[in-house]
Amino acid sequence: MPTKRFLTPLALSAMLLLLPGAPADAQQPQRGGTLSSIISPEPPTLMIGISQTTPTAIVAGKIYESLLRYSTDLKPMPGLAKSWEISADGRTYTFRLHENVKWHDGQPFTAEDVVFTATKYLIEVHPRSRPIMQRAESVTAPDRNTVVFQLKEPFAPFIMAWEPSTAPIVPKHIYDGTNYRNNPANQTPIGTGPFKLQEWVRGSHIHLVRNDEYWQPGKPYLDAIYYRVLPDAGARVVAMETGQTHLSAFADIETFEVPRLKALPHLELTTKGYEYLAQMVWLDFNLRNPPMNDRRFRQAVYYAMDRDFIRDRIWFGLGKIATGPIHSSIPHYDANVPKYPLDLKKSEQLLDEMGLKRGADGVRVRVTLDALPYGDIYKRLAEYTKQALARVGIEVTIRTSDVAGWGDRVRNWDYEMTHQVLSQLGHPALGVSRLYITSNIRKGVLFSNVNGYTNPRIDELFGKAAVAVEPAEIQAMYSEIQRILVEDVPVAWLLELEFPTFINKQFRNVITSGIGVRDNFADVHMVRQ
Amino acid sequence: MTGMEGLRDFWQRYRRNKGAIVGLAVLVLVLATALLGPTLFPGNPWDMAGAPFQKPFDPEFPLGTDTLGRDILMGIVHGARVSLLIGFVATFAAVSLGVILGSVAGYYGGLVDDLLMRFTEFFQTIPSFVFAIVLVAIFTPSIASIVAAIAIVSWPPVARLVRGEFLTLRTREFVQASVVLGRSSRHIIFVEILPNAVSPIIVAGSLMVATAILIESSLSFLGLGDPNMMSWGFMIGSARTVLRTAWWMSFFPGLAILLTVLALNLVGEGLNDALNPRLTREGR
Amino acid sequence: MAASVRARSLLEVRNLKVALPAHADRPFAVNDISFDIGKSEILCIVGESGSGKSLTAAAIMRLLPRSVSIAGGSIHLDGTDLLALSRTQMRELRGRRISMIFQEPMTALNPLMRVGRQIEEILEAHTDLDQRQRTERVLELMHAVELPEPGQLRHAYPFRLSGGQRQRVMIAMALALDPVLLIADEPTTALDVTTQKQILALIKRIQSRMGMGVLFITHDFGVVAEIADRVGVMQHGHIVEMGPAMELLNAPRHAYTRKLIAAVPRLEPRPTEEGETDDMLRANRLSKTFVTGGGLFMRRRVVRAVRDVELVVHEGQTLGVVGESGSGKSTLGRLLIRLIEADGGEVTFAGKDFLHASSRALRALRPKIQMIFQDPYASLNPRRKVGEIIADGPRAHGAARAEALEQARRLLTLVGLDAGALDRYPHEFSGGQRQRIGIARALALNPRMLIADEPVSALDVSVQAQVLDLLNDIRRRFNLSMLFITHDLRVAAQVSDRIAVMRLGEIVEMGPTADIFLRPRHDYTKELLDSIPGRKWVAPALFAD
Amino acid sequence: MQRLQFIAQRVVKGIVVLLGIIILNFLLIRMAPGDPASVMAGEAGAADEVFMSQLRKEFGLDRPLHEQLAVYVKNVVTLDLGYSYRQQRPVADLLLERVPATLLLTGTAFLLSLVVGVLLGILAASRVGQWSDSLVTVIALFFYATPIFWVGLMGILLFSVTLGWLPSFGMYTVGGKLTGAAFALDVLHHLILPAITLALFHMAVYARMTRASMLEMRDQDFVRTAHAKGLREGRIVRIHVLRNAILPVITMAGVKAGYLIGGSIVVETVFAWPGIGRLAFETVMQRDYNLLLGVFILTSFMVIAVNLITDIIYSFVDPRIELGQ
Repeated sequence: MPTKRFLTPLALSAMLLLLPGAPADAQQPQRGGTLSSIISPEPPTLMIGISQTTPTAIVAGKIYESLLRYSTDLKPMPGLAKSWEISADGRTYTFRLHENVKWHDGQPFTAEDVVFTATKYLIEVHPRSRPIMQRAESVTAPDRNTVVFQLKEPFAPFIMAWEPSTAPIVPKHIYDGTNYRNNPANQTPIGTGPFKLQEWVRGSHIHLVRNDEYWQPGKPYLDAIYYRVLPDAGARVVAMETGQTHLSAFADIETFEVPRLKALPHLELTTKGYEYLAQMVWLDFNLRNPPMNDRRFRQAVYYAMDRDFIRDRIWFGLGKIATGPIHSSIPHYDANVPKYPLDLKKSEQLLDEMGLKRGADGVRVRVTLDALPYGDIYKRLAEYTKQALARVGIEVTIRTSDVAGWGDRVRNWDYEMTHQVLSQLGHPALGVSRLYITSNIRKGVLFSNVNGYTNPRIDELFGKAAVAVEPAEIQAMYSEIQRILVEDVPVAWLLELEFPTFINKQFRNVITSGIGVRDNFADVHMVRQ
Repeated sequence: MTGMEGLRDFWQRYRRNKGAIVGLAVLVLVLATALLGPTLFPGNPWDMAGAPFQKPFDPEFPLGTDTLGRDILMGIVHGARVSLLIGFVATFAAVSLGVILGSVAGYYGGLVDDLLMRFTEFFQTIPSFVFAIVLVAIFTPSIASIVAAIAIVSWPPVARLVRGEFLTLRTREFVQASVVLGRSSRHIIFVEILPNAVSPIIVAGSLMVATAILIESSLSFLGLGDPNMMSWGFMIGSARTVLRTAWWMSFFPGLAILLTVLALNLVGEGLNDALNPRLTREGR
Repeated sequence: MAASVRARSLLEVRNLKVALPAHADRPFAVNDISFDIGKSEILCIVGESGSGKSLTAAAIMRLLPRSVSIAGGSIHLDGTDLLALSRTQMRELRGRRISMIFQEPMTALNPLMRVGRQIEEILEAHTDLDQRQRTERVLELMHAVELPEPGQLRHAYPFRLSGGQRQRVMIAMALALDPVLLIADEPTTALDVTTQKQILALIKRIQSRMGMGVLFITHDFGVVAEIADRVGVMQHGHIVEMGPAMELLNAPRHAYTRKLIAAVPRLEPRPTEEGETDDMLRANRLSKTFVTGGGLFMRRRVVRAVRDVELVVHEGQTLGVVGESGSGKSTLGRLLIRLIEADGGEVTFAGKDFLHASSRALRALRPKIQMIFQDPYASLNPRRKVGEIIADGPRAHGAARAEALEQARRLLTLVGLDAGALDRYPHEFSGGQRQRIGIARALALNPRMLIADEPVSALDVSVQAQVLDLLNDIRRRFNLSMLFITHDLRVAAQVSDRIAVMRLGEIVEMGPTADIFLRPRHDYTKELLDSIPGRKWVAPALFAD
Repeated sequence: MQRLQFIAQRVVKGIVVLLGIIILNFLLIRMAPGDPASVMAGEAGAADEVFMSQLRKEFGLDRPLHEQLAVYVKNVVTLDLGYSYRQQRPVADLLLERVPATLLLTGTAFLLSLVVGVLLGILAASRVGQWSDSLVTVIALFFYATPIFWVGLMGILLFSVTLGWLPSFGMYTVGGKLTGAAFALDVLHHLILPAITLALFHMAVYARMTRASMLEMRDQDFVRTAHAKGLREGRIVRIHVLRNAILPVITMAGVKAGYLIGGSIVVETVFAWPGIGRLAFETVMQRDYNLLLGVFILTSFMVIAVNLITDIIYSFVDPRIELGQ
């Protein structure tokens, strides 16, 4: 039975060399120091099992751990599991756990906790993990430190589903037999991670302290981490500039501040650490309504969007122009697809072809665009889209609303066009197929196939690719998917997002994996200057 | 006294307040911008005409460009219309509502007054800005929902003011004379009382326009502006995060708001002096 | 009065000029006046509104309003040139050597300070007395001005006191440091007649006991007759005539003085019109109670403003309703014309039930009974032209605009105004003219009855006479019935056929005018009559030049 | 006794108003598109039917609206503000955590604006027409017309970034482990910028009002009486003019209490001040129904309380006011 095996020390040392900011002559890390990081917005809870928001993932990622972590090129790395094996038929996954791991309350961590988490907890509460865990026919713990997953059919992406926010391991002794959502222990999270919750002053900060009983000897190096809640973007920039905080990530810092902050001597910029999430932003068409139901219209829109402008003037050079449905950092990406460069003539030609003639006011057709409620940058994207489409005679009315209003409209298909941004979660089968397959057209569910795209061939290819075992075969199917979709333009993919992470240079080893700031920070240490 | 004489008299009293003259001049300038601006500066303020983050005092973009390369001067010129529109329409709505409720309460008194005043109190107890945020958030930010929210949170003081005026004026002898002559309540409210309560309403209204513009800017600051309307509040709101890098993006629209609100206040004071001669600050 | 006293006056005012601000109607409010006040002398300065009498008083105190200033002349008190004193010196003089009391006891006291403190304050400012001595002196002073229970009253706030009591507090303050000169600026004008009598007597008593000089400003010749040693008459900033009181009152020489005295209503009851006529208005058991407050936890305040009033107004006759403030006379007038709805009783007007008339029936009756109001400034809508105001009644009852305006023109002539007034606004007219406009408005509907609520009490005496004449003339010409409400018994005597005396909401006595004046039966009526200022002075029969 | 009655009556009235506010807002926020479940789904970037229906059931959103309202009102009457399912904590706890910060901020701003505003007003009134009067008037007008967030941002730019004198956010030095007086000083240090920012507008209001009121009062009859008594100018201004002039300012201060809370939303956002104002804004966005209603109840209660306190103070200052009128 051939096995794939990755050994911890090898993988780690190889990675450290690749990381930006990690000094080549890495000195022996020293204990001590307090990291002060920005967190925005404030997480609703630190119980990572019941909240999948990014802020929760960032903070709780230090408290809870999963079986694996992922490198920046999305190779699995050891987490609570020190090694793992996948059977040749792709149906049996065996994880060997670290020994002597303890929960924050002193109870030992065992394979039973993993079994409980996978078979009960996640299936009950975790919308993203649920369909993955349901693929398991059985989950067993042959001994205290071994967990075996027997899948109903092969599912190659299964190995990509074990980072803390997708599959946090929770203590069975606290949650088993309780109401998971209302358990009072959610206020006092008990994990296995290198940091423990000390205090949460709502509206102000979250204070994490070193877990002295952490299973990796000598780690973590830091004494404490403070997460400062800073709702105003201006205040966040000032905080980083003045050294009041040491770490910012995701959209904490507005893109146009990046060039200025990058030049500051005490700060270091990296865009690594977002590979697992692999977020992409696109323009979504509700395919149920004319004129969006006409492929020519969608292509015309695609041709009218200057994506260089979007990257350079809205994201200030952060990000890559998306070529199709799959993010270039995740497996099975294929660049060999039809291209849609900026071409206003072609765009107008397509619209003319459709019979959408310009009226006396120069307008061919009017559509409403729901702006994404995730921050100013998406408002600017909406404003740009309005202007860009005006050039070819499509008049866009922007509608803004908060997350609730936007979510309600989109999930109930009550929109014409909207932007969307979503993570691809390390594998097309986890983060991509859900947007295009017919079986996922589910009214009332956000992040499903809301625009109503249906193509039997696509359904078939995604279905087969997920359970296929042969790599070449899998790649061929995903390549075909990408070609078909790009021709069809069910949505107009705009940009693969890159986020600026600013790190105060006193701190080292902050970004060591493809899950970035959501990782456990066991290796972060401070250098005396 | 003919109308002309009245106007001259009014102007005489108004003119004594130097600040009010300055305010009027600024306001006329802003109004002219709002009316003529789009003709003098034709074009679309949303056009991403230049490179983003262009510094001001450049011949092509005298006030610089914003984060998407839009001309700030163009935005201010076109935004004048939107900001003033929001200010005036919201004020008009609030004043209308306040006048109707206040005059009914003040004229009829008794139970009607009691009920209407409890109703007013109710709206005065909810912190108005919190309420405005809820209204705008719930009905999605648009120029209509912003105007409505501002009007809904702004009318109570007008209602109280008008009620107070009506309570006093109702007992005035000329009103009683009208009753004795057999005039209807409608005639008494609209012909006898209301014209005498107009001065304080105008003064309160002029200040309310100022407040409305400020509320709109605060809503925009929190991200609750209308994304299809280039208003000054919207410009500040979208530029607040760039404050450190590009001061001009929020400075110029901020200055426009400051000047306009200042002018409205000065004009309000001048109107107060001119319309309520009893309260003139003459000799002070 | 001994010549030696006159030789060295207490106060010498010489060629005093007080300048008005630039845009006023004349350059000087007080123009070149000179007078003296001797020790223990009461000098009355009498004049109509705008004559400059109050500014004269203020100039002596050097408390002129900011916009006016002394433009010339001199003021010497006991040989000290007041105009040459520094501000500090003048401040020390005030309250100690010269004191002043004002017209409005309502507003002249600090509403937020206990009255005892307000008296004490002056002692604090000018003496070294300690706390105990000051308290003693305050009690002494309050006792001297005959305030009841000074020990408790000194802890009261002004709003708890009656008008008379407040004026007594003012006097106590003024007398605290035995000043040599007391300036009293219309100190009794805002008071009821019975209170006025007491205050005048108090001032006179204290003055003679302490030997102060008093400068007494008033517009009321009755008051002058009551209190003055000497009188100066002011007109347009000049003193036109000055002389000993009795001399001037009984034999005025200057034309203006003669005109003023001629205008003072004579205390001679008018003979009742002959013959019993039909009832025009009859009220039975008319009552009104005002309730304020109330509600869940509120204490209710009940004021029985009018209680079981019975009265009759005969056709073509005038019923005078007299009473002091708070007697309910104005409420009565408003009840009768249904500006206020009564709680109970009946009102019959021209044989019809007026009180319970439906709103339609009421509309039809309205034109027949009209009202003339007290305040010429408040009774005309400042935003409407005179023509519109007068034509309003006919317009309300369906007359065409042109026709109504034509009628208004005729009425203006009738009340003695120029027809050009039609297109002007009320504020362009004087008080007397406005009252004429108000009368024209009331007449526009050809009423059969008028209710006049204090129609002349806000007017200067000369204007008052003219308006009364006009009313009398109109009444006769149109055979109008009238209910005439007034607090001034002189006026009542002149206009009424019959008189009703009201007190605390009740009519205590009613009868023909002569009976009431000559043979009052009720004690209160007697007290009222006794309180008429200058009742012993019979104004000489004069004809205004 | 009368005062107690008055307070009791006002409390009853306040409760009625509060109930109205609860019902109105309950219905209002339910009219909004989206519910807490869709917010949580939207934030999580993942959702399915099970997830949504679990949340709805847990939040009680699956029951008919009138039933939800009845339950809520019943709970509130028993002083139970309910549970924030989003934050997994009782609403009362969440609010109580935030109240001190807001009270500190608004209270300081209130006192600051009142004291400084009145002082500036007195200064201006006593120097009418002089340059210092004009200066005060111009400054007051300026702050009266400037958007509050603009003042805050400029303050940060100048005092935190350029000069480095004051911290730009937060309520105290996190992790500073300060106690006692040092902690108080630290909080004070953090309080300066936001409190001044919030106070400036109201300071302008009070300065303008005090000035106008003083000028009106000094022409009153009783002030003339005081002059006639030969009192010193200082005493007249202090005892007679000022005490009377302050009354309308007190009334205004009561009316403005609600505006102070409104202003604190913006200020707390700019300065990351952990108070109710920001919580209010965030809960609107998150459709955290129970918490939002709790915020409304609390802020309205604060306004009612301030108005009551103002009325009581007023009744002490002005003896003419009969309580209950």
